Amino acid sequence: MKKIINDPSTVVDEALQGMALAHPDLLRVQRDPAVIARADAPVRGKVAIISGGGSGHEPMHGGFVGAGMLDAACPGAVFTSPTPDQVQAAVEQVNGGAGVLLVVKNYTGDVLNFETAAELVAMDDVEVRTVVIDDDVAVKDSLYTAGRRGVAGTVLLEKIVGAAAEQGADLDRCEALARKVIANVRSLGLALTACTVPHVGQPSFELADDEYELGIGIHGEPGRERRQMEPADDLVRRLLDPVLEDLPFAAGDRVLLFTNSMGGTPLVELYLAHGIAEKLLAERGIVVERRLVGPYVTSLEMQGMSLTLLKLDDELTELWDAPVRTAALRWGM
Amino acid sequence: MKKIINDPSTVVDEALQGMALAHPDLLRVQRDPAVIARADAPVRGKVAIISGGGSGHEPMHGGFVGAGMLDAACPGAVFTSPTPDQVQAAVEQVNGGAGVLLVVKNYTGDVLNFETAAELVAMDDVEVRTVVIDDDVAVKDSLYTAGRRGVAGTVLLEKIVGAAAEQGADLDRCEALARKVIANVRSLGLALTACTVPHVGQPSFELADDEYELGIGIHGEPGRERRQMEPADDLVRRLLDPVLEDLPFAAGDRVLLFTNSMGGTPLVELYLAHGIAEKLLAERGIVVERRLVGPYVTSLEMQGMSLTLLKLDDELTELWDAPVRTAALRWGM
Amino acid sequence: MDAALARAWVQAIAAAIDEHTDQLTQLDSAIGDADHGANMRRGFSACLDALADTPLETPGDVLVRTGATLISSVGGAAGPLYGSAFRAIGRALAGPDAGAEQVLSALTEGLTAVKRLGAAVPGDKTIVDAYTPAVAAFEQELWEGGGLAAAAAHAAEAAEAGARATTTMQARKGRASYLGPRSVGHQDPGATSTALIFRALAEVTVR
Amino acid sequence: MDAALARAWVQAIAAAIDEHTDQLTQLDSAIGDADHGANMRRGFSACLDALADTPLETPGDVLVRTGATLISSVGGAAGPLYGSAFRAIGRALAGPDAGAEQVLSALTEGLTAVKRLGAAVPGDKTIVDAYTPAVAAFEQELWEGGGLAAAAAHAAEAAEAGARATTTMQARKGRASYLGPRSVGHQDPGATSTALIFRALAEVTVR
Ligand SMILES: Nc1ncnc2c1ncn2[C@@H]1O[C@H](COP(=O)(O)OP(=O)(O)O)[C@@H](O)[C@H]1O
Ligand SMILES: Nc1ncnc2c1ncn2[C@@H]1O[C@H](COP(=O)(O)OP(=O)(O)O)[C@@H](O)[C@H]1O
Ligand SMILES: [Mg+2]
Ligand SMILES: [Mg+2]
Ligand SMILES: [Mg+2]
Ligand SMILES: [Mg+2]
Repeated sequence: MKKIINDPSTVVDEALQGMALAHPDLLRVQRDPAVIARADAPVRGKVAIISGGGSGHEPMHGGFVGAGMLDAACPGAVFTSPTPDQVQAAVEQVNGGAGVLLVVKNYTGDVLNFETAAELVAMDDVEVRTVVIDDDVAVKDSLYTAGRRGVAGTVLLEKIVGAAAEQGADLDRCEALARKVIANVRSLGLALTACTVPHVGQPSFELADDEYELGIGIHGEPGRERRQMEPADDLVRRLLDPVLEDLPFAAGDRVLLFTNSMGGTPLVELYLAHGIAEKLLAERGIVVERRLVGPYVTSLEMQGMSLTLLKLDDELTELWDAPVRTAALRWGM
Repeated sequence: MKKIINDPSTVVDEALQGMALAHPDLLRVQRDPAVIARADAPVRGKVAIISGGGSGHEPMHGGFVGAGMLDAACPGAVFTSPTPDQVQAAVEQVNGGAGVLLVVKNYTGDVLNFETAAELVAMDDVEVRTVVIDDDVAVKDSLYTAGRRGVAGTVLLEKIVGAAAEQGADLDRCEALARKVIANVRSLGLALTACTVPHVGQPSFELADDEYELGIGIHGEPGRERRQMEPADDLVRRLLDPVLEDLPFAAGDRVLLFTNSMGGTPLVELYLAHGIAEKLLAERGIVVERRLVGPYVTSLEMQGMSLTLLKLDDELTELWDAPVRTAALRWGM
Repeated sequence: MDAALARAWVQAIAAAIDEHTDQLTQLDSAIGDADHGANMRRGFSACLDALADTPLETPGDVLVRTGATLISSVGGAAGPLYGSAFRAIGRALAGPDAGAEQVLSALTEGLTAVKRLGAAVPGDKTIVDAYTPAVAAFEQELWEGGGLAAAAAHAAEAAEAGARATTTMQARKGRASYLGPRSVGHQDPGATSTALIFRALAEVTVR
Repeated sequence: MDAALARAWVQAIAAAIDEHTDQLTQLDSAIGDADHGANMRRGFSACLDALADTPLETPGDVLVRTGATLISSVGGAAGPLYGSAFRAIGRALAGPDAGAEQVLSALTEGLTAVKRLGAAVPGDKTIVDAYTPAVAAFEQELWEGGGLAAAAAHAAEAAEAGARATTTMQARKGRASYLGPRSVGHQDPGATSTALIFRALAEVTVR
């Protein structure tokens, strides 16, 4: 393993220090328990939007803390959900008195830790709601499983709900909007290479030179299926078709297309894939009205990509377009 | 080689199509010869800032086309400078009548092609100036060599000169500013892994599991020195010290610190390295007033990083802070 | 079980986890996200610190403290699950010295907490698959007249067998469930750490 | 040399480049950026298309067209250097059929163009290190009474020897110069492609 680190056990803490130094105008970082809060928190009278999850997915979530998006992010150890203490500390730092929405990706660990935190926070008489996003169509949902995973769709949720909160939406509306995004967003990812978790020191799985994993998550876990490598046209189709079928998305639908890199895939490949996805959608009569292309929800240095589609209406589009000022997403301010 | 591509010979063209589809509000893409122009070009009465170079360094340069930065970028084949035709076509598309500044990174190929273009353009009675950036301290300059390379400092130059042009600076001032940036910016990079050029299909060099290359360029070329892998503290010091000595930067200097990923290095490592660089600079009494952290000047999927320092004064700081609206750098608008 | 024994148990778990960190990591690499070893090590080393801090008078104090520390230091699925388990076990051990029967019902409370929180049932390829047979074996040994040490020894064996038996299961809870049929053929990391916890109990009760 | 021979030369170069693309790529990987093979192939395949388009009456027309096409399709250092060389060669071959002496002075014009543009001198580990001995050998053979074919054959040999001799040189121009002493021990890709160009001339003049 070769990484620009000093010690696997201090990676997250040192990165947080670097992040704080890099964005003094945007962020305030607390180290123990680790919380990344927007510099001007708490914003009085505003619903606080808090997310969090394992580290290693940067810029998610810390890169989305700032005006118009998250009030705080709780970074866990690499690929490990944060602890309830972190969430509690985040609430203390950013609660502006209008309630708190916890945005949780659907993993057993994340759900359990955020639930525990929500109970603790509620005891302090803070009104807290939790939404759980589960946009990954690779995983079949069923009563008897942990359900679908939350993946790249999380960024879209955080942007849209964050914009509403910034505009003064109350906790009910923020929660309802989050549920609306969850109901209308679907994702699927693939990996060409595995990633290496610092304290493990070995790639989390092995892929031959002519293989890829379809339906991977964002924690270096293997996917549902190992396949022979294919041209980009086919790779993109393998991602797009299950996403389209699942919601389903149909001709005439207006969508946001999010082409996400898992970290190690260069932009030149990502744009190429994005172009293919746009063409396939155009062929099906689906109207791409907004797009996001880049490494936003990553798995360390993993090479690969995911496609996310969000069905848009005027409300979601307007909130997507609203100003945002974070380390990783910024426009209008 | 595993890449999300269809055919090595169409990678750049397909990626340009995807880029055009991804950023219809920002960019207009012409395919043959390849030119990426800002959507509202030509801007009447504004000096046009044009850059270009090999592809594979994305987001440089296409991701920097837009208000407050570049008017056009000319993407060559992967790691190959563009042809004079591309530059000529770019000038035709974006010349607003106030002259054209060509921003060229110092490589024989880039310099020759842009020079040829400049001669052709001048024949059309367009006032054209060329500046050549050579910020890489890995390469010793001498009358008898090709001189230093232009690397990550290019982004800072393009941002600052682009801001001035947007504010109405004339060609003389734009050129003078560019030369001022060039005189005050220095960079150095290292690689943990090599990158693979699509039509080559093999990594451009081999590095053992415990080695890194110090003083690499941005074209997958090997560096000046192969070293045993070291902790991040030492890696950052090896980059920073030669940069500091070269200008030199001294206690009391105000600087912009640019911590750049070569593409495949995750943000968590990059922020960690950035934090170390900030601390080393603080120890030396150098004041970091602005920072940029991210993958902005890349070598495909190469893992590694570079550090760039720009000595700031009020003029440069103000132009750095000025609004910019491009695919990869955006604030204030 | 008194406070000293409870403390010895936690210390023995910490030592066992330390020794088996890589194994837990490897198991979690195969069907999860490769953090179970680091998670457990971080958690139990925090427990050692937490227990060193203050004098704790009852085994319940020690184990509630252990549970709370796991919750606040581990994260992931294992943090709340093991944290709640130890808190429940501790809450059931209020007196200064608990007999074997009381330890049994405390361990049962712990299992109940895990099941309530995680909603897993035996066969889902989780902690529950080691914990359930361990408690059953513990109980059976007491029925058959054995003491704490013998019961803990049987529980450890049963937990180990339970952990091994997860190999052929298809995961229906936790991260491994995402793999569907590909989860078959690998031993569950959480069940494996549960077996370490019961083995540690057996070791300290025999001393 | 008439237009047909000039055309045959360019076609022979294109074929040779095609055959040696990987070799040029490998050489450029070692001390450059691994694009010389692809650059030259892209350029000469564009030349084939450009020459197919229109009837060109003089060898000069063919070679000026070749040079212009290289400039507009290759990029990199090789594009302007070879492009200028072929344009200069072509401009010196205005008539319908050029004799060996005229070809010599045209080739010399090409070398001058390369040197003017790139400022390289012999020993810098560039195109110039193959081109210079090639022109010298061509000239010498004419002095010794040889014709075009013999001169071209000698030039090809000298270019190949010149290319080989770059192996021990430390680069002082182009991308390889960044490697400093590490550039020693590798043959220069541009010098190698120059040798292919002279070998192609030798082949077509002998037919
Ligand atoms: N719902 C559940 N009930 C009981 N145990 C579970 C449940 N979900 C996961 N586990 C256990 O947690 C273990 C994984 O723990 P760990 O790797 O620390 O957390 P994470 O899965 O969040 O990375 C699994 O091996 C499994 O035994
Ligand atoms: N200044 C120069 N003069 C002559 N030849 C040069 C000069 N610079 C580079 N070259 C030649 O160009 C070759 C590299 O061409 P190519 O790989 O196509 O371009 P680039 O170096 O831009 O990638 C070198 O091997 C060398 O022979
Ligand atoms: Mg985890
Ligand atoms: Mg090149
Ligand atoms: Mg795990
Ligand atoms: Mg080259």
